[in-house]
Amino acid sequence: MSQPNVTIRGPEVPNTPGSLDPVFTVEDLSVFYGDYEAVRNVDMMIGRREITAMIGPSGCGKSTVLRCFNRMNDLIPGAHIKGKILYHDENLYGDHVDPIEVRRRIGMVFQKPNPFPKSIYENVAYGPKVNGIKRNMDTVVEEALTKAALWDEVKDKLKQNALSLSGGQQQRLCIARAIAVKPEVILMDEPCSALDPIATTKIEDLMQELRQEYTILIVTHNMQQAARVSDRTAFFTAEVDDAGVRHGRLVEFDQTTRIFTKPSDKRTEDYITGRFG
Amino acid sequence: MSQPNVTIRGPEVPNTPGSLDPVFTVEDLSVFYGDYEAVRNVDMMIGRREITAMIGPSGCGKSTVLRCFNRMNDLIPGAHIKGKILYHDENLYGDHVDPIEVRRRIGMVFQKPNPFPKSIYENVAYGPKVNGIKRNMDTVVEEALTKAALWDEVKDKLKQNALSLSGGQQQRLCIARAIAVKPEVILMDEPCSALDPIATTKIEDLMQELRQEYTILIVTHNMQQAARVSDRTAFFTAEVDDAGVRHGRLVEFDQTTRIFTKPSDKRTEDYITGRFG
Amino acid sequence: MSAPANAAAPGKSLARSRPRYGEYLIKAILLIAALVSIATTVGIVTALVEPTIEFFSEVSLGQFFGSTTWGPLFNPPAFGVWPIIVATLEITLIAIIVAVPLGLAAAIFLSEYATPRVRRICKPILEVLAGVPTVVFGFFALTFVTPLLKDWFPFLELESKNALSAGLLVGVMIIPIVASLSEDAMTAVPNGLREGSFALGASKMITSVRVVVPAAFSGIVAAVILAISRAAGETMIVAIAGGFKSVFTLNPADEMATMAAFIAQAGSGDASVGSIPYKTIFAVGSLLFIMTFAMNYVSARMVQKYREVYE
Amino acid sequence: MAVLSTPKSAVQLASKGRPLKEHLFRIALLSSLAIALIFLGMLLIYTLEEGWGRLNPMLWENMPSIRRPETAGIQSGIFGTLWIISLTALMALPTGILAAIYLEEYADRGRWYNKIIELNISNLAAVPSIVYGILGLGIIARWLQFGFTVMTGAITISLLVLPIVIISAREAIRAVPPSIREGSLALGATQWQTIWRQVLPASIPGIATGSILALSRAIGEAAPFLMLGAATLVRFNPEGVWSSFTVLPLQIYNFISQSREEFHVLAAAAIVVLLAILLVMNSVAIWLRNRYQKRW
Amino acid sequence: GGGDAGTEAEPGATTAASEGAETAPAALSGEIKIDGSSTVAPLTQAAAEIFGEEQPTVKIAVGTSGTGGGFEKFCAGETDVSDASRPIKDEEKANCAAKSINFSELTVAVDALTVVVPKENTWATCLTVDQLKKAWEPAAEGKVMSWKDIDGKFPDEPLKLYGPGTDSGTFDYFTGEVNGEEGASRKDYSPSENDNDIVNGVAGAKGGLGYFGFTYFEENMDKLNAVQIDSGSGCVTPSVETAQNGTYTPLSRPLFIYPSTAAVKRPEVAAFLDFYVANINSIAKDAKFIPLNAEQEAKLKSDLTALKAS
Ligand SMILES: Nc1ncnc2c1ncn2[C@@H]1O[C@H](COP(=O)(O)OP(=O)(O)OP(=O)(O)O)[C@@H](O)[C@H]1O
Ligand SMILES: Nc1ncnc2c1ncn2[C@@H]1O[C@H](COP(=O)(O)OP(=O)(O)OP(=O)(O)O)[C@@H](O)[C@H]1O
Ligand SMILES: [Mg+2]
Ligand SMILES: [Mg+2]
Repeated sequence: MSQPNVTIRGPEVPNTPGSLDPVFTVEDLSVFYGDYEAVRNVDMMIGRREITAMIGPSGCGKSTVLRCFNRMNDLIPGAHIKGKILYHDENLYGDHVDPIEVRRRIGMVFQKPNPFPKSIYENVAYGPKVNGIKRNMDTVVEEALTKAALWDEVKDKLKQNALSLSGGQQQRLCIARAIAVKPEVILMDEPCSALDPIATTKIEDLMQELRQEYTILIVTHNMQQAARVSDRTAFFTAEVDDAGVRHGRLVEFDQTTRIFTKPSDKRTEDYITGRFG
Repeated sequence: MSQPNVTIRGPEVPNTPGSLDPVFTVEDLSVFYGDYEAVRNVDMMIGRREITAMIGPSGCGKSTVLRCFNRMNDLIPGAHIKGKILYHDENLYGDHVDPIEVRRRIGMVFQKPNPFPKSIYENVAYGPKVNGIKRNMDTVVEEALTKAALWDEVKDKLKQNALSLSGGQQQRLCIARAIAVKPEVILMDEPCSALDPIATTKIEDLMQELRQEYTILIVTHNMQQAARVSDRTAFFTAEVDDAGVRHGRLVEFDQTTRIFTKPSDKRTEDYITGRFG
Repeated sequence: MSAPANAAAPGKSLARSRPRYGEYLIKAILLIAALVSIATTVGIVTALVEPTIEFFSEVSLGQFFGSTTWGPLFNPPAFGVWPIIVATLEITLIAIIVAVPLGLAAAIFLSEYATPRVRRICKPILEVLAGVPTVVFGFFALTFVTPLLKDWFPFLELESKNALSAGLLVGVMIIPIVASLSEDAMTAVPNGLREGSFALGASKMITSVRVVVPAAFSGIVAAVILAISRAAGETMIVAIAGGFKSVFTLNPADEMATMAAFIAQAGSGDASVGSIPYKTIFAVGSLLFIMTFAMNYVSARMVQKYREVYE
Repeated sequence: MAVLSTPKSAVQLASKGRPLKEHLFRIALLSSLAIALIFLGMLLIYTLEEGWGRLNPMLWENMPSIRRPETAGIQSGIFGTLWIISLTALMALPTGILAAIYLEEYADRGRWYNKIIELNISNLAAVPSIVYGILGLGIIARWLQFGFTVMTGAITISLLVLPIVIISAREAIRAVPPSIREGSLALGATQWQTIWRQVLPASIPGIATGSILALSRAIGEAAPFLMLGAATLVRFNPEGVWSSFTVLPLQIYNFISQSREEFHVLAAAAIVVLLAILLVMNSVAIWLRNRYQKRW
Repeated sequence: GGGDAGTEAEPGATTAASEGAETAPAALSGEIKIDGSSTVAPLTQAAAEIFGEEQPTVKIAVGTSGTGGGFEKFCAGETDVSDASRPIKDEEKANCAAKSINFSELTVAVDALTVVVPKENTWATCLTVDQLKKAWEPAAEGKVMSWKDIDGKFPDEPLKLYGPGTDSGTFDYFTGEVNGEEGASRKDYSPSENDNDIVNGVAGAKGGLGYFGFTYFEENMDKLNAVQIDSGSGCVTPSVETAQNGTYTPLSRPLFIYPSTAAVKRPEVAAFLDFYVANINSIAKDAKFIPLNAEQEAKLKSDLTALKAS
């Protein structure tokens, strides 16, 4: 059977592909770890104030691509790219670009919640502080926690160690922390995979909220999640080349509704119908 | 929508529930880690020469239950059970029962392939050796590797270090290793989650082969996989009790076809239709 | 269906086929090996306790801790232990001033900045430094460092044996301990924390100083405490380069005897068994043992605490 | 809705002149490491230069002499050290490794006695070596009446390095992934079979590395021997465990204590020999570690 | 372990033994344990070395635990011979008696405790015993801090004192003779078992003052000046002659070895002592000690004969 069999509860996508207002434009991107070409020739665009999901089987390079958007891969010795990522028409990998500045503009949330072993308050205040933001810190913290739908739960225990929070709360704290530096984009690498269903629902709801103000890129293993939350979906897979080396490839990039109802590629269809993965 | 939306390619199940020939009978099993009751009141039966799948969201206690069947939980300080697991009418947790003997009869394959850092040959020969099996070892090794569909790939490099094999080969080697001690049952805890689709397919095919001779219990995150390979499926979930503590519960246990087409519990339906998880 | 190949026919008992006495025997042997360490402590305490008690039956605690004149081997003897405690602390302090900044900085460099290659080369070299016998440091302090310091800083009026060079060299001796253990603690900080910090636009320096070091703090403290107890107990360097003069002084240019130096001096020398001076060795030994024990207890608690955070 | 994110037009990703501080910090860190390493270099060069004149075969062919430092050697010290180290290896390594196996594989961490053993070991690792000298003097030499012999020295040094051996062996054993143990146990192996056939073989390189480093610490110890009053002028090599002896570091300490300049040259030359032995041992340890590190 | 560790010494054995002293039977073996005064050690070590050339299979270990430490081991039965730079004390005798260890005292050399100052010191060429006492007595601690405090004629140069450690016989002797009571000394001086530290300390400070055995002074005449001592009958320079003829008072003293009666019964110990005594003056010269005069030498020989007879 070729008809989709995953529930799609994704939001209405107002933009047709033509109306996409790109924050990022990825042009022929290949990513290398040393000599190994982990991802090959990716072309895609990330629309402003949309949620873009990246799905695909394990090892297909989703995280690798995601981490190019805020130059986190710079931290891995030997990692480098070919091709271009334009951020508002500026090459993210241009000579004069400061990766630290890039990361300030483009926030990131990780698979495993990684709050600093400090108080909740300090966790949120950290980003603004290191970025020399001079505004009243209490306001900044409250604002960020409110946006991350965590304020009510923690407002009485801001001095408490962040590690005492539950997994789901920690993840929302990490989102608050990212928001506090006022980024334009938030990258999320499987933000719910370490969480239980209830916490997952909360984060998904939060993403819908944040979508009003931020551009969001999310990697997920969970097709249902991609279907539920995203506007557009990029499907990656791993291909073995003639030399027997596996490379990640972007198979299809389209509106989520289309990917899950009328995928144009056989591999996408196989994947979302559960024939493999 | 309540109709199933996962591809079901599972084998025909010849046994109706009535005709189930139980190898294990689980009676009111609760599993504790110290004071924490990780899994509560499980009742189920494992049929001879069937593949039984255990599915459910992360943390619901699937691995915990699986590891009770060969008393691997004994190794965790503080872990203990209430209730009974009967293995051919003998209580697995009876006083006179030797866990080492249990593990010899009931083999196990883990999530991450864990070959010993020795030669392929020694990996397979290890089990028979420690169990004092006196048969010609070369024959034992060849037999086990053949059954695990690995013989052709490795017969020329038996002396080579097992760690040089690919992930999928390593996992089949671990299956061969388990088979070599001639167990009656093989437990598998997410045996494919670290593998790529091609290797996964191979292991799934192998499971169908092994089903001719062995009773197989498999934990999987991948519903499609459960649907494809298993005869019966047990669906677990985590429930929060009045005190706010999470316990794993068995929600539904039935033939796989029924679970995926006519689940009798709303939670099962939600899960397999992707409403959560 | 093929014939069952399973050896385990249903009904065959799961009971133990034969008793495994060997396993019990092995466990007993292993336990005995582990108990050797307890025996060592018991031995140390036994060796120390009796003469110490005898010592304090003849010399009051008030005399011991209540005076600042030390000279158990003089006539009349003096038992105010403070001069050698102060000397021990002073040399330890100098050592810590040398070792903590250098060791910590080296650790941060190795853990946060160095490429794997540099780390692979530097760590073993630090280990070599850790393995250099302390007589060698002592020789170096006495014949190279002290003359050099005298040349460069004549105004210090260094004596030919002095706390300063001894302390400096003890410091160098413990750099590898501080560096290596702190590096371990920092490496144990989950990468997620670093990534979290970088992702917020923090620089490497800020990440190191404000995230990694605080997260590894208790491990670092444990490293420093171990280093302190090594410094406080170091014998050969202070015996060779620090001297044996037991005078209450704070001037690091002076010669001064630490507790360990006193034990070495008195222990290899005159005092006849059973005499008070002889028992003094044990009293000082007990004090040194208690001090290191206390410090180590604190350190063990720290390590335990920091393990709990991430496991 | 409030536009809080950076407006499109304001994008400016160039750096804001932060690097200077960063560079200084990095340089400070690097120089700290460099100081430690340069120091080691200086020490080596200095002793080599000092001892150069005496680095000839007489050094290891001759016995020490009070009368003729210019031809004196350190043979008895070298042999004494070899005796002590071999016996220490024989005693401390098996004991330490067995204790480590007990603590890692058998001990229930929750039990009070196991906690005490653990705390005790980490405490012993911090006990000053001179206190071990008191132990050797009071208990082994006097109480057990082993006298001032190779045996007493070796037992004392064994106890001294035991905690180090245990701690490093534990680390090596802990580095064997639990999956290896589970794999073995799931095949019906007993716990000891698992340890003997899987855990130990897999951790041998790590254990060997740690043991060598522990022994190299033992080689350099002088303070306990000072307490034990090992003789300063020993012009013969030990013939058995009940023989008198001297060790290299003590020999060096004595040379340093002599007033004639020739003895200082001799001390430097002996130090070079001692450091050479240590370097060889460390190199073997490093080689082992690099060769076998992390195979899974 | 391997029993072959000692074989290196073996090849020379027969050749060296064949030219041995008349008293020594060919190829003795066994181990002689000697410990005690670091002052006497060089002499005994020299004796052991020369004896070893003739009897390479006799193993002689010479320790330097100090006179007191040496007696401690000696009276515990742990050593055969004890080196001493002062006579055995009564409580030490009691210890020996308790273990029924008998011994006898042999005077093997004399020593002139030499008071030294650095070459730059031009004022202290001769000191009276009283002046020495002023500098060293317990009461001087913290008070006599300058040469001026010893004698108003001396310059106001900070006084830096160096001396042997409290556990040495030299210290006992010096304090006994100068301060009137053994062990009575100011504590704020730099003690060291290692005479070389005293040499360096004194040589390195203009106001330095120290004392040690004459041997060390001879070795370091280029760095140090010996102070003449006036005990009431004029200034006397420490030298071989003044020590031998007893005019260098009160700081010339005898040095001893204490063999145990039981040990002397062993042929190797007897042979060693015979050799030691027979060649005492050439050994002393070799080790740069002040040799005995004829009278003392004769007494030594008769003492040994008496001991062996007992
Ligand atoms: N630091 C690295 N060095 C070398 N290779 C790497 C590194 N990180 C990832 N890879 C390789 O790059 C490929 C893509 O990895 P990546 O982590 O991006 O996949 P992914 O799609 O995120 O998978 P998953 O769903 O398991 O997270 C894989 O083959 C992986 O082994
Ligand atoms: N060794 C342990 N000690 C204490 N609690 C444990 C231990 N192992 C598992 N648990 C807890 O028991 C519960 C069930 O865990 P289990 O690993 O069985 O879940 P699972 O269904 O296998 O999850 P997953 O799909 O993530 O593997 C979880 O809450 C887990 O935190
Ligand atoms: Mg990923
Ligand atoms: Mg699991």
